[in-house]
Formats: sequence, C-alpha cells, structure tokens
Amino acid sequence: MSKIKFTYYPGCSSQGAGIHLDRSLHAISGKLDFEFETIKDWNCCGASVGHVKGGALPSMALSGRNLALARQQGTADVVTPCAACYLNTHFVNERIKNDAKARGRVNEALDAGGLSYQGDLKVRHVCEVLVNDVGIDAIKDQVTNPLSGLKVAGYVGCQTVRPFAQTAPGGEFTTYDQPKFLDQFAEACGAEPVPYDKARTACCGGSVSIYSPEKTLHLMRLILQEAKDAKADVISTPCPLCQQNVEMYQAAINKEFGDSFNIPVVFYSQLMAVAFGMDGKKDAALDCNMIKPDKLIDKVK
Amino acid sequence: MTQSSIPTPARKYDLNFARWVYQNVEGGDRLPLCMQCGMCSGSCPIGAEMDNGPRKLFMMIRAGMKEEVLSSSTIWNCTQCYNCVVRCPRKVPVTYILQGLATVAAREGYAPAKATAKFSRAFWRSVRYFGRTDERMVTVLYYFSYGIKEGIKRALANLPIAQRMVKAGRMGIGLPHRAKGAGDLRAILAKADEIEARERAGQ
Amino acid sequence: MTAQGQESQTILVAGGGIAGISAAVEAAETGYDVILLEKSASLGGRVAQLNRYFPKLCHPACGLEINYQRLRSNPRIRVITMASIAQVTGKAGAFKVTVQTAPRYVNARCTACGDCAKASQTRVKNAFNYGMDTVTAAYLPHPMAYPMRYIVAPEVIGTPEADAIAAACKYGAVDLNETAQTFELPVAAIVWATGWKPYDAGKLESYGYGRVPNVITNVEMERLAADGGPTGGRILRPSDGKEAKRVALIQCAGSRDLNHLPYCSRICCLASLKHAAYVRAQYADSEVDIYYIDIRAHDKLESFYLKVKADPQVRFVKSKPASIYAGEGGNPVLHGEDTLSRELYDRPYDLVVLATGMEPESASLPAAVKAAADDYGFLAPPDGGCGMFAAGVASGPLDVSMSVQSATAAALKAIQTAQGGQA
Amino acid sequence: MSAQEKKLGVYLCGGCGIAEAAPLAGLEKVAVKEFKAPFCKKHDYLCGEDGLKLIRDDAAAGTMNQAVIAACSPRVNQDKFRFDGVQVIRANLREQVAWTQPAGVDDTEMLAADYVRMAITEARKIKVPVPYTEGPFSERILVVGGGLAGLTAAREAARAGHSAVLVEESGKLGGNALSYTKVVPERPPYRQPQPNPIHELIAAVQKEPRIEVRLNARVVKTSGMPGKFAVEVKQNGAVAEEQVGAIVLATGWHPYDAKKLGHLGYGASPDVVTSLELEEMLAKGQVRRKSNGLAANVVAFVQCAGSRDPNHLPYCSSTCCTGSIRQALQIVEAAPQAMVYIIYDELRTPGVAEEFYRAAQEAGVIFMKGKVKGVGSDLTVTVDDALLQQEVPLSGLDLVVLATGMVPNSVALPADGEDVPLPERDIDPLSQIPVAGYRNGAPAKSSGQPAVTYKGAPILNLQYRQGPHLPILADGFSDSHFICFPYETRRTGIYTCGPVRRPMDLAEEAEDATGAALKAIQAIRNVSQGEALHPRSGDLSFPRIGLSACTKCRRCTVECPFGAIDETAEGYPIVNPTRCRRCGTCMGACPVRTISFDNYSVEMLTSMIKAVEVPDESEEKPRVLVLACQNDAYPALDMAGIARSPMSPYIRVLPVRCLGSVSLLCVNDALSSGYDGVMMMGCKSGDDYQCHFVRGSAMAQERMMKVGETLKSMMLEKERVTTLEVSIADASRMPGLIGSFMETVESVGPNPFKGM
Repeated sequence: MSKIKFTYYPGCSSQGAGIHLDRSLHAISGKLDFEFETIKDWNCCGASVGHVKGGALPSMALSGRNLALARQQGTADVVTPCAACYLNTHFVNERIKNDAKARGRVNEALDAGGLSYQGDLKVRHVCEVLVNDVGIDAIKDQVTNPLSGLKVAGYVGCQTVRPFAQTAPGGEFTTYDQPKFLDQFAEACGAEPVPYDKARTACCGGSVSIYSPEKTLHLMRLILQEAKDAKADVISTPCPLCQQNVEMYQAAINKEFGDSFNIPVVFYSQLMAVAFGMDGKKDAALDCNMIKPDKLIDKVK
Repeated sequence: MTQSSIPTPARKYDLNFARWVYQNVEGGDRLPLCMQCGMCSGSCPIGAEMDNGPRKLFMMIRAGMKEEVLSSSTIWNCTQCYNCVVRCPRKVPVTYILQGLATVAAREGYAPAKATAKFSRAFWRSVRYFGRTDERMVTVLYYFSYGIKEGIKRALANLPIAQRMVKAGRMGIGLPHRAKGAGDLRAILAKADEIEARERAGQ
Repeated sequence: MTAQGQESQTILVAGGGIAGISAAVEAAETGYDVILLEKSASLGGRVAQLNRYFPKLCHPACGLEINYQRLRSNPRIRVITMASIAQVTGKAGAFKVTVQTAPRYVNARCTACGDCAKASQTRVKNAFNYGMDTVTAAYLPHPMAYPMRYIVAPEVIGTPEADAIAAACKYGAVDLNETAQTFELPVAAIVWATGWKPYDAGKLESYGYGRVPNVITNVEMERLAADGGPTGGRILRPSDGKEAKRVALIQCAGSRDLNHLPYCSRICCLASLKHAAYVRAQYADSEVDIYYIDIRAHDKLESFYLKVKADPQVRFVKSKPASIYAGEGGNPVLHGEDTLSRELYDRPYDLVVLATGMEPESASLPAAVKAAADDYGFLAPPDGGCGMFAAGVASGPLDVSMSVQSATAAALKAIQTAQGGQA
Repeated sequence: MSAQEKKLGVYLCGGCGIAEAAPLAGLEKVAVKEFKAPFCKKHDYLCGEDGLKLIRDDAAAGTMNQAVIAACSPRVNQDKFRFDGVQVIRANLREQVAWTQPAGVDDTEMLAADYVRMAITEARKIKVPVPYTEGPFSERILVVGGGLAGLTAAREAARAGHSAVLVEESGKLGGNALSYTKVVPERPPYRQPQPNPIHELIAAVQKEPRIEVRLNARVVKTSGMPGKFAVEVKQNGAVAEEQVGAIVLATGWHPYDAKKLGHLGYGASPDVVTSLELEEMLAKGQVRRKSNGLAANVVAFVQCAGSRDPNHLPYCSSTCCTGSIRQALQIVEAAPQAMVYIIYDELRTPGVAEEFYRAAQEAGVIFMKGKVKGVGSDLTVTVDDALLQQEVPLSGLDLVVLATGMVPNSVALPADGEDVPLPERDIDPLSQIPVAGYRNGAPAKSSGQPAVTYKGAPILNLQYRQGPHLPILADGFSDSHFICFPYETRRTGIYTCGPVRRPMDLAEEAEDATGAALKAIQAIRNVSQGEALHPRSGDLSFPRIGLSACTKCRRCTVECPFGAIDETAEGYPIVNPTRCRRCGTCMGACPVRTISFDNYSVEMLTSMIKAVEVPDESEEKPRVLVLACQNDAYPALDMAGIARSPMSPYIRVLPVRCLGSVSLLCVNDALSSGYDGVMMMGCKSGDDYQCHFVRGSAMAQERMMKVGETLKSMMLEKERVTTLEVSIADASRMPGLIGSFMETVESVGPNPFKGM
C-alpha cells in the first residue's frame, strides 16, 4: 500500500540540538506507513522568544512564509516534530484560516517576498499523526527487537499538548495534563512505562532555562526526581528543547541541590528505531545523547 | 526611542490604558473577561519569580497602572507552558497577552536589561541574517550583548556544555545554517515591521 | 378546548425527583389526574441522596415522607418507574407520548421481604451511594424507595444466580423474562422535571479526581455524611478510612467555567457551607478551608454564611485552586494563588471535596423538546400555549425550595392547559 | 356509614416472615376469642391478588365495612389496601415485629398480639369522619398588592377559571417594576437587558373579565376562614365586604431608606443616587448629573448599600448585582466611551446570570472587589481594593449609584401601628452551627445580627384570636419555614409570594406568584369538600369541642399553631374548621379531653394504650409505651425494621399525628395501667424546628415539663417518662435510644401500679 505523504517542517533544532530527533524520525518513517517531504528552504518559526523583539506580525510572517512554501509543494498536512514549531505554525495557520484581518496583514508581508497563503493547510504534530493516522498497532507490528525490561518515564512537556491538544482528533491527544501516548509508544516497543503522573506535562522552563537557568533548575529537578523515584532507565520525550534542558542541566542541578542525577533523556523515535532493530548510530542516533542511554544501547542488535 | 502611542492614565482606573491594551495586544480583546479567580497565577510554574503574576497584572491594567505593568517582572518570566491558557475559566489567552506586553515593553524601552529581550534580539539577528536560528550564533550574540567582558565570562562558563554538544554532534563547527531564501525572508520581515509601524502610527 | 375536543385532561410529569413529585401532588390535590414517570427504580431523585438540607440542616427524607404519603393516599396519581419518554407528538391539550420502560425483573407482586437479596451473592456498585460501596444484585434501591420494591441488576440476568434469586421469592415477584416495553399515553399537558446530574469531575484534569487519592465530589460528601452511606455517616477518607479532619472544599469545580459549565450552579456555595458544618459537627479539632471565587449565599441564606463564617475553625480563601497533586501519606495537596494576599500555596489536606456543579439531565429529553433548551440544556421559560413546562433544575440551576416553587407554578400552567385554557 | 353500625373484620397476613415470627393461630385467638371480632381471616400473602380479593369480596357482600389489616406498616400499601366503603385500620406486624424480633419467641408473639389488640380497639373507638361542608364557599381569590407578583397571581388564577379581586394601595398597577426601563434577561442568550414585561401584564389584567381591580384600596379587616373569608376593603373612604375563598399576599418590597446610608455619601452630593433614582434618570434617555445637568460618563455603582450589613439589612437582597449590571449595560450602551465601575464584595450572579455578568465585562464594565471606605463630596470614592491590595481613590466620577436593598412589606407602611415582634424565625442568624465538643455550637462570636422588630399596621388585619398579623419570620419576611414546602404560611388559605417572602428578581416573582395562585385554588377546592390541606391532605376530620365540659382555659385557642380556634365573647372556643390542619395540638392541650376528631381522640388513644396486656411483676417483662410522631419517628422505627436491627421486645409503639396531640392524660393512663415507662418521640423544636405542625413538638415538651408533678402525685420516678427529639434519619440510632431507656426503666424497677 502507498504511504501517507506529509509535508515536513523540521525546525531549527533539527540541525543542532535536536538533530537526533530528526535523524531517528526519518529512520522510522522508512518502516512505518508515512513519508516526509521537507519544506524546501524553510525558515525558523520564531520559537518562544521571537515575539519579544520581533513583534506579533513579523512572528506570524515567519510561519506564514513556511506555510506558503509548504502550500506550493501541495496540499498534504504539514507535520512537525518540534513542540515550539508545532505551536507557532499551528497558531498562525489557524489565525490565517479564521481571521480575515490577520490573513490580509500576513499576506501583505508575504507579498514582499512574492508569496501568499490562504490558510487551507492542516498543521499537525508528528506524535499526533503517529497516534491517530499510523496507529499504535502499526508501530507494534514493526517491533523486531522488543525493549523488554527497559523502564521508561514518558515526559511529554508542555507545548506538544498545550494549548492545542483538544484541537487534535481523539486518541491520547485530547488531554492537557495526562496524555498517555508516550507510554503507549514505549509499550508498543516492548518497554515498560513507569508511573509519571506528576511530571508528565510539567514545565522544564522552556527558553527561560536557556537564558536564566537559575530560575528553572528546580522545575527540571522535579522532572528528574519523579523519574528517579520511579526507577526509570530513560526519560522519553517528544520535545527538542525539553530533551536539551533536562539532559544538559543535570550537572548544574546536582551542583545546586546536591543530587546525583545521571538519567539519559531520549526521544520516543530513538526508542522506536532501536525496537525496530535498526542501527544504533545511523538510525537511532544514540551517539547524539550527551548522557549515554547505556541500557538502551545494550539493546541495539 | 519613538514617541509612545500608548495613553498614560491620569487617575486610578482611568480606562484609556486598559482599552489600548484590549485593542493592541495579542489576545487583549478577551482581557476584560478576567474575573480574578487566580487560576492563571496558581498555574504558573515559576510564579514565584513574578512580582504580580498574570491575575494581579490584569487588574493593574484595568487600574491604569501603565508604568508598573510594563516594567513588571511578570511578563519576562513566562515559560510558555500554556497551563494558564488551557485552564482559564474565562478563556483568556494569558500567555499570548504576556508575550504581547513583553513586545510592547521592549519597544517602549522598559526592558533594555531584561535577559529575554537580549536573547530575543540575538535570536532575531540570527533569524534575519540566516533565516534560521543557530545556537552558536544566538548564544554568542546573547552573551556579548552583556558586553565583551561579561560575554567572555558567560561563554567560558558554558564552554563545557558546548564542547559536549559538539562532541555529541549536536553543534557543528562549520558555517551557520541558513535558508537560501533568507533574502526574501528579510524583505517579508521588513514589510511586516513596516505594517506594524504604520498601524501604530494610525492610532 | 382543542378543535376535536379534549382527548384527556391528564397531566404527565416526567421525572420523580422533588420537583416532579411536587408538581404531581400539587396538581392531583387540585383535582387532576397525573401520571408521574421516573427513569430509575425509585422516586426521590437527588434529594433522596442528600444527607441534610441547608440552611436548617434538616433531613430531606422528612419532606419526602410527607410527599410519599400524599402520593400513596391519592388515587389520582399513577406512578411509573423505570420509564423514559421516547417521543412526544400532538399539541397542547392533546399530546401522544411514547413511553419506554426498562425491565426491573421484579413485578408488583413484590412485598420487599428481601428473600431475593439473601439468594444473591454477586455484588454490584451501589448507585445510591454513587458507587462508593456495593449491594447484592437483588436489592432495594434505598430505604426510602418508592415503590417499596426490589430490583434485580441486569449484570446477573441469564446466570444461574438469577434463577436462584427468582426461586427464592415466595410471591412469584421476580420475573426474569421481563422485557423493555413501549406504550403510548394520551395526555393534555407535560411537566418536564428531569432534574440534573453532577458534572463529571474527571473532566477537571488538573484536579486529579480519580487519580489523586482522597479527592471526592460534593455529592459523594453527602453520602459520606449520611447514616445510610458507605461509612455509616462518619466522614472518613476513601483511601485508608482515616478521619478527615483537615478538609478543603473547592467551589466552582466545573461551574462558572467556559471550558466546563459556563453558568453558576447556585447551590454549591451553600452546600459547601453545609459540608463545613458536617465536618465541624463530627470532629471538634477539625479545620475546614473553603476555596471560592465569590460566596453566593443569596437572600436570607446569607445568615447561614455568617453562621459558618463565625466559626474560627472554618477559613475562607478567595482562590480558584490551580491543581491538586498527591502528597505524603495519601494527603492531596492544593496548589494555587490566594488572590487577596498573592500567596502561592501548597497545602496538604486529609480530604478535598470538589463542589461540582449541576448539569441538566437533558439527555433524557426527546429531540423535539431538547430543541427548546438553551445552550446549556436548560429548558427556557416556554412561550404560552405550548403545553409543556419545565420544573425544578430542568429549568435552570435552583435550590430545593426554588425547585418546588417552580414545580408548583408548572403544575398550574399544566392545569390551565388541561382545562383547555390559554396557559 | 356513621348511622349504620360497624361490621368489623380482622385480616391477618402471614407473609414477609410474620407467620414465622408470631403464629397466626394465636393472633386469631386474640381477635376472635378475646376481642370478640365477628370474624378473622388469615392469608399468607394479603397484598397479593387473592389476598385483596378476600377483603374485596367481604366488602362487596356487605359483611364487613371496617377492616383491621394486621400486616405491614401503615406507611406502605395504602394504595393496595383501599376498598370502597371500607374503613381500614392497620396493625404493623412486619417492620416493627417480624423484622425486629426473633421468630417463635413468646415476647415476639406478645408484641404482635398487643398490636392486634390496639388495632381492634382503634377500630372500635374510631368514627367515620363527617366532613365540614357548610357553605357557601367562595371560589374567588383575593390578591393583595398590584405589583408584578400580584398581577401575575391574579392573571394565572383567572386563566384557571377563578375570579379574583386585586387590591392595590396606590393609584396605579405595576408596583416597583413599573419604574424599570428594562429588566434582567430571563431568556437565552441571557446577555442583553430585556423589555419590561410589566406593561403587557397590566394590560392583560385590565382586560381580564374575571379580575376586579381595586386601586387606592386597602384591606381593613379579614375574618372567616378558607373558603369563606369575609374581607373588608376600604376604597376612597367607602368600605365594601368581599367574600373570598383564599388570599394571596403579594405586597412586595420597598427600597431601604438611603438616608441611613450617609457613610456611603448619600445626601452629601446630588450626584449620589440610589438604583431606583438612577432608573428615573435612565428613563429620560442619556443619564445626566443632577448637579450640573452634564452627561454622566464616569459612574460607580456601590453594591450592598445597606444589604449584608449588620447595622442595616442583615440579608442579601439578591437582585442588586444583576440589577446594577443591567443598569451599567444600559449606560454603556448609550455612551460606549463611558467608564462604569461596579464595586462589590461578593458578586452574586447565580445560574445563567453568570452570562449576563460576562456580557457586562465584555461591554467594558469594570468590577472592583472591595469595601467602600467613604464617599467625598467631590464624589471621590475611597475603595479598599482587595485585589490590588491597596486603598484606591476612585476620582473623577460623575455619578455614584448606591444599590440599595429590598425591605419586605410585611406590614402596612407608613407605620401607624404597634411594634410587631417576630413570632418565629425560620433560621436564627444568632444561633451557631453545631460543633463536636461544644454543646451550644462553635466557640465563636455570633454573627451579630440584631433581633429586629417591625413597626407597622397589619396588612390583612386578621380577626384571629392569635392576632392580626400574618406571622413574620426571620429578617422580617413572611416566608415559609419549610424547605420542601415553600408555600406553607402559618395561616391556612393565605399564601405569600414575591419579595414579601424572600428577596427575588422579576422572573422568580412571576413563577412564585403562579405557584401561590395554584395553592390558593387548591385550598378553595379542598376546603369546600371538607378536606384538610397539607400536610394531612384529604383528612375529612376536624376538631369537635364539647362545650359542656369546657373550662374556658383557653389552652386550645392559644396553642393552635394555625390560629384556627377563636373565642366567643363568653370565652368559649369556636373552631374554624377550614383553618385547621388536623394536627391535634388542641386535643393534646385540652385538660378535660373535650376536644376530639371523629377519627382521632384522647379516648381512642388511651383505650389503645390500655388494650395492651401488661404482664405482672413476677414475669419481669417490662412494658414501655412509645408515642411516636407519625411523620418522622415512626418511619425511623420502620426503617430500623427494614435494616433488620434488633429492638427491645418490650416496647409498644403508638403512632400519633404530632406529639402536640398527646395529652398528659395519655401518660397518666399509661402509667396507671402498669407501663413501666413512656417514651415520647417528636421532631426537632426550637429555632430550626422541623415539626410540620410548627409548634407541636415544642408544645409537647412544654407540657411534659409538668409531668414531674403528675409523677410525684402518683409517687413514681421521673425517669419513667422521657421526651426525645428524633429525626426520620435516626433509624440507626433507634435501637440504642430505646435500649438505654430500657436500662433506665429496669434500674428504676417495675411500676407498682401493675395489676391494679
């Protein structure tokens, strides 16, 4: 059968801090019933700080341009693996679709670049596509190397489900506080999801953690503590910024609070790549994790 | 600094400032619906870092406390977890409003020293010139926005992490990533700025 | 009078709660025939599940008893339980109502002797106690059941246990072959007294109902405090049976919220004041915190508010708590902002009670009638001449005495229609 | 049947474990041998078709017109055990014998036998009630008050075919509502002020032929009783008498006197006005300042002006929040740039009015939570802003509106009458909540509400022994005390509605008035058939007083909770039967047993008490008489049975209409005939009383205070008699209550009167 086609918006992190998400995602797409066609010459979405200097309209124009380019490539749904990219692009898309005034302003700006967009695309998050279009069972079917015994804490973070979870069609993607899709992914991969109710959708501090970590270390500490208490081998997350913050600041947290955290933080897609029996480096990109997920690496065939 | 187009209230609860916010800040149109229940401030992960919290800030807007509002630490400490947005019983888009106020405050020069503002400026420089953000560019620009000395200090402090990132292949050493069409993007953004300026002037 | 003359002067009352019962007896005692339909196995509705009424702290069973006696001694009233209305056709003065009854598996021969219960082992959730305990599969809906008749839970139908239950009845009252019935009733006027259901607290994600231990709803609190409840009237917390002495009552759990119930349910504040009184009356060293947006103690009920407020061990916190999480020792922890002090609190309690609001039971209304409801599902006051009238909470969030008021009014409007008057 | 003689039949049911508990043969012996019942039939399933047929056939054959049915509780199966021309008496052998006692034990048999004895005795003593039907009865309804409530009541009564006379004190119809430019929405989407319905209503009433409107009129005197009230109405100097069957009191409210609100700036400036004064300004179109005629564009509403203030009105006037929101919306609608503030303490927009609140916010109205510290002559309102946590001077105002509260018109104003003390409160604001460990409630300062009295003339000027006023309850409202029965006033056939009952808005007023109209119609239709009204609906009996024995002690006229009994010039009591609610308090009050009902009398009760077989001392089987309120204590005992809780076999329960109907003589008789103790179970009395006959249980307790002397004169211990307040929810407490009294009695020892 032919694969579901999506227009893919990787986002800036795909070329830096979140490179292993992008790589593993492409790897598993080969096994699952969907394929990505990347937006040619995409640009940044404005992330979560752009608005301050940029202002509302320039921020919208950023996503406007991406959407315009995506539309030139066809009518397939636009999917993105990055929480911030999903949030901004989805938001702007809805505005252009539903708010004539906004549509006019954005297009006036786009016109300066010879582009236009009328809001007839759908913007979705990769995880939501995996839950609702691909389906958990389809993922199960691909598992040749079950991650049995691997304890996984499913850390969703914020922007993957807030504020737009309830705009997504059904599945585990309609809840703001306790979405279970990461647990479902882990289970499908033969791993063992651990109880993680408190931190599941807690905040890692987002961009504040980048420029004022002193304000947010305690947040990341909660996220790590619950994982530790639940004896998790790895934390699995869909969000590049969460992955980076929660991984990168463990040393600082240990220093600040006298803890001894050393918990690997991986992307769900890395788990899948390994469970699908694919290459640990080339496909699962496990070499990109600063804290090596040894238990997971051991599983690599 | 251009002459501010924002009205300055003459007395407590003079509504001219509040009404300006309603009309000019993203999501401001729903601000009047706030019933001061405290759900937003309570939902904020780093509410302790905020002087007022969104709930009280919104009351201050009604009270016309322009100076206090635009220099409030509340608008600079939003982590954008969107808990307040999805929980607000009056569907007030709190996060968006705080972002909008931050933009205004930055433009009005209330926040030259605010980390977010600096970071955002660095970020935008990267975006404008390369179309994409490159952690290296952003962080370097950000650090040095504090001045050479402070910049070097901060850069060194974070060197270990940077090195590990490089080692992990998550931070390249080549040229910055760029969108080929960065040119047309710059034109688009310039136009967007122009439109906003025009609209502000239209007030 | 309708053109072809009055087919019937009978008034149909849909719903056997306090509003429906009141409408029925008031109309019957004014000289009209009434058919009273109830969807469940017994009359009484939500008030039968209440421990006490505010502000007198008297027992709902007391007024219910009087009304039951009025019903039983009045030959003009016909009560049909297990019945719902599938369809309404015709017009004022000449309605045809299609009624569906669900099987009860126990017929009118039942004497309520209880032998069937003795023959039943399977235990099913006790709906009367909001599922906080269980009953045998053959059970009396509650001690104030009307009719005083047992029911067999569908769960055991078709099992040997069901046969044992049937065999145990000396009076041949258990009829396992009972099936759903559909029949038509000609009536002149209809009073909709379909009442309410508690809003699903599970939808209040950040409050962790069902996930965080010892977070319950206000209707569950009524049962916890009631003699006939799962704890025999002692306010003990579900997780470990510990005495609940530090209790938080959270107002507007669903109400006044555009994501849930946009309207104010009116009764929750007063019910919570009552719950504070329950706890204080049970434990001298108890402390109750009431979290609120506005305390809505309308009219003379203000004095009930003052009365509770005068107790130094009851504290009022103007704050809509943001979230509840599980703390040490099974204590739910409230997190939020005190809007009068700006304090960000994390407070552990033995028990947290969510004052969930009232949601109209409009699901049970036929499509044609639903159309007349407002966006919330309440039946707005009808324009004259339609021959259908809402009573009690079906018409809006009301307290008991307002419900009876509206039921009495609805009875007169129905009578006017039945007489062929304008109404 | 009164004329024809009784044909008694006794029917014993063996079902539900009765036969196992007490063999029917033995009970049959009691009925036939001992009590000479003409016949006694046994059946193992009396409420089943064949069982019922058994009784129906006897009735049809004319061999029986009085059936003693010894089976389940009288609370159940009335519908099944209903036979034309047959008077049914029940003996409760199931809930209170078979289900609480061990089977096949002597004590159980004795208990069952005694209940059969009591029932047969009741049958012998009871008469078939002859109802009071002396007409003529009027179908007409008097409505007092021509505001929205009164107009609605009159119109709704007329629509149901009853004529009405509407008496309005002023020169025009409409009352306060007449001044409203618009009203709070009662229909979806509940966002915009709606047109005032009052004008349409007035027109409808004026063209309704069944309604007679009397303007500039007042009721000067009301005598008679439901079904036949004689009301003197004074209009333009002339007094005319109206015959009416029932009365609806809809005298409404008047605004709290703003002159008492100096602390909120009233009087300090012409630009401080009340809600009603603002309404007049709104009526003129754009709102202009009284001081200088300029448009008022900056307006502050001060909520709870007088309401919720211990120094003024202790209660919440309910309508001010939505009222101010409505007025604010009208101001903003007229002048979109206007700045309008509503300063509140608790914002009360219950139900769908929450949407009205949101609509006002969206229109730009600002809501400030805080207390007003003062209003300066320059109109600066100093607010203790609770949410900004600072004191805020609200300056630059053009207008300050005081949302003054509602004061009920429970008495005729201007006050030209005497002080009216409040006879009862429904809930006493001064009382405290019960708290574990404290006998009299929480150790807290009381809510500090002053006990109010009302100056003013009676509105109906009732010619009742108990005074000219309709009883006024807490906070000065003429409300019902009962949550389940909001229309129950203390004066039968007279119903209040609208804000005289409770602060309420127009929508609720209309509904309330419609309900009151129904109650009035219901009263008329029932009393004309001689039938009692709630709570003993349909009872055909009424008190008969044997004047020959009357000592003119006046207890009956004083104690009747409903003022049903007046006094002749000579001081003899005269009963107004249709005012009576059949509680029997008068019967219990009468020291010479000369008051009785056809179906209920002291003689009947005492005979039933004496019918019980009291074993002599040697058997060591004490007997305790339990006199239980039919509505609460008795059901509680039944429910203890349903729960199968074991109960002492030595009690003999006698249900009474109300503890108020119990005469001290019943207690004497019980003790003199050898009972070892007497328990009296009635409802809660006092401020939050639960007695459905208002004062019954309180009266009983008062009387029983005197029981001490009686006991002393009989040389008996006072411990032998106790009065308890029990509720219908006390089923689980019952065995304990009875058990501990049993212990007391046994410790006191057997009654020396046994076997005398």
